[in-house]
Amino acid sequence: MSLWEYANPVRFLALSSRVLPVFWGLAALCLVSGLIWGFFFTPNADKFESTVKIIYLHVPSAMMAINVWVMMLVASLIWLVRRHHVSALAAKAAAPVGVVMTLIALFTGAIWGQPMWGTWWAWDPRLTSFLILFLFYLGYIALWEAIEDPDTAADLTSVLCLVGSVFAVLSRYAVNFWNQGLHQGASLSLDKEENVADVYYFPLLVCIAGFVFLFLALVLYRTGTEIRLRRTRALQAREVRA
Amino acid sequence: MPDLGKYADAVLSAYGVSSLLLLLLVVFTLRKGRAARAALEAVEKRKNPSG
Amino acid sequence: MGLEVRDLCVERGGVPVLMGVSFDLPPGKALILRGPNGAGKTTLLRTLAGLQPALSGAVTGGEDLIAYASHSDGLKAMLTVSENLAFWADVFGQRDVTTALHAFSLEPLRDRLAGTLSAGQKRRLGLARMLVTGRPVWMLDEPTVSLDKDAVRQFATVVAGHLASGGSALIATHIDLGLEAEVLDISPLRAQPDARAGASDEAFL
Amino acid sequence: MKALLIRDLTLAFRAGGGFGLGLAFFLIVTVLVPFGVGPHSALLSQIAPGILWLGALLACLLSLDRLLALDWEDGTLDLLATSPLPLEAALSVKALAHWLTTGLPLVLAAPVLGILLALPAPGFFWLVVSLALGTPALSVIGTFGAALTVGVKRGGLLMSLLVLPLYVPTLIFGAEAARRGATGMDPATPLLMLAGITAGTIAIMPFASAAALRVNLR
Repeated sequence: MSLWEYANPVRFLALSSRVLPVFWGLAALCLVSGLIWGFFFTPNADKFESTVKIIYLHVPSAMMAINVWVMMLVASLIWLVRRHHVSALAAKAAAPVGVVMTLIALFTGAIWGQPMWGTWWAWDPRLTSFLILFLFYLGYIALWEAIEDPDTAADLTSVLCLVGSVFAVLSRYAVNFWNQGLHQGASLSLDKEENVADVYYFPLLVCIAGFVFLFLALVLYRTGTEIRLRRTRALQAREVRA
Repeated sequence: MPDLGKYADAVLSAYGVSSLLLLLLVVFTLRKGRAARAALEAVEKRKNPSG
Repeated sequence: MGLEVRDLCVERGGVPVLMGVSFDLPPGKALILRGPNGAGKTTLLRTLAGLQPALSGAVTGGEDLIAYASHSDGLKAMLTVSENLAFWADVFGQRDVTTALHAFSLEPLRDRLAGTLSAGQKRRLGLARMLVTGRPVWMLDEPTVSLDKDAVRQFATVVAGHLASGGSALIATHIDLGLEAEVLDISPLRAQPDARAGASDEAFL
Repeated sequence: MKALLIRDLTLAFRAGGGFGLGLAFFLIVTVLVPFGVGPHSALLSQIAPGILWLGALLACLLSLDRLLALDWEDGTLDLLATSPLPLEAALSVKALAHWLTTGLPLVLAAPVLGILLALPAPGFFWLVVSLALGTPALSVIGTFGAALTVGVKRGGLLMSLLVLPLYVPTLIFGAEAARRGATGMDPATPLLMLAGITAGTIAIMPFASAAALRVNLR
């Protein structure tokens, strides 16, 4: 039994209905406990004071905003190479989740930036990159919506995702070159010195896990929805021909 | 309630906006999922009236 | 030699349309495709022309030999008749357009802009394009639409000349062209609604 | 290939071909900017490189929806796809024709519009150089957007949404080079990056465009 067996839509539905409750549960558990831990039981930081609590939303959503796009890129490649429908539909299902993650990252960033930098918005390279990423998500979703034939839409959006990824990386470098920013370095890195203090680190990890599980639950559920819509469409097409 | 100091507005609005966005995402996802399920069931019933 | 089609299965919009299409089209012969609207004549021709992939089956002897004419003629309204033809001749590596102009009596119109032509005249120009491709296997989708009787006869003469010089033609049409040609009725080849042929939608059934 | 280039150029110059529309748009945008930001030459000369780059970019974008849509409607693309000409080559040629009829005139007109915006004297040369290096990338990327949306009815707005984010790196490096040139700094680095992007897109994008167009022709 290889992993590709789950590329069959029917088998995918069966599997996802079994694991979905687990993912929903883990997502709720991690998010609630992580956010409560972070919000109520972590101290204020010297420089940031209470705004440090925004980190539990800002960092996980920003990570997810990028990871969702990477997942869409991988799914698009799988569709283009192996033509598994579930893969294409998973990419379609993930895009709105990515949009919301990007929006949360941008919103919390703006709310955090206001007291820290004295401005809601600065054309800082990271903020700008996220804004550009947001535009890429919008274009990707708009292309899916605009094309009627599902396979054509899957092919075109996959090509767009590939090309868009290259240009997103290019934009990232271009934006870095264009304006060196105010943003602090990565909050999480393998280099211990740079990391946030342990007291914030652990609740942050729980929140990140929560966002990941929420993403998985949402994508599995939404992919199931897309599969059902496709099946409805396929059955109707046969009805017409019968 | 922890002491949020002078930045209470910022922290609370960040949490508020984020939860609202996530909640909306989940609600719309579930609604679309229900509709898709119902539509599929209708078509399948037409296809196999016996069940 | 000639075009050989074996057990071809074609799809449209993720649903198999025709299954088990087999025929030979040797040089010097014409084959008329018949079938009701929506039977899949256009889909079959587009598949054979290489615009869309077949689900299964084999097509041999058609590589770079097929000239395809769809419903629309690919004419530019703001180019003259001879400019339009010269463009397509050049794309297919040919030079001479006078034979094509003559065959469809387009000489008097050669310097008119294609946009000012009547529907029938445009169609004649579109068909004249086939002559400047220099390719032996013609695939024509409803070539006689908006042609009058004389023009249809003219077209039949051109096709007959093409066959006589060793070419072949596959023509989807409803009218009788007066050509000596075999007829392939595709309506019995229509795919059943529950057919499994590897079409894209079947994964969801 | 030459035939396709000549045909596209001929069509652009004939009535209804749209030649000059992009140029007129560029002119109007540039003229409107001082109405929006005020007539002070100090401010205008500061933002001139950016405005001119942005105007050129929008003018390019404006003419993209004609690039493939007309050939799609009249069936030319079907026939081209079955011709001996590879689709990649056909799309490269069409992008070249688009650049010759839109990008090149913009490059040549930019210095004149630079005067209107009080562009500092050293900026003219670098503005022209950066536009000459960057506008080909705009045409090639735009061809990709046009190929993606060619099957969509009234796809112009959608195409803008898809193409504009792809224009970001070109715009950043192009405008930066022009700005550095105008303020007497060394524009070499952004110009090299810009040249790199243009070379890369010219080499790779036709394949992506042809892939998208083949999908649409199915």
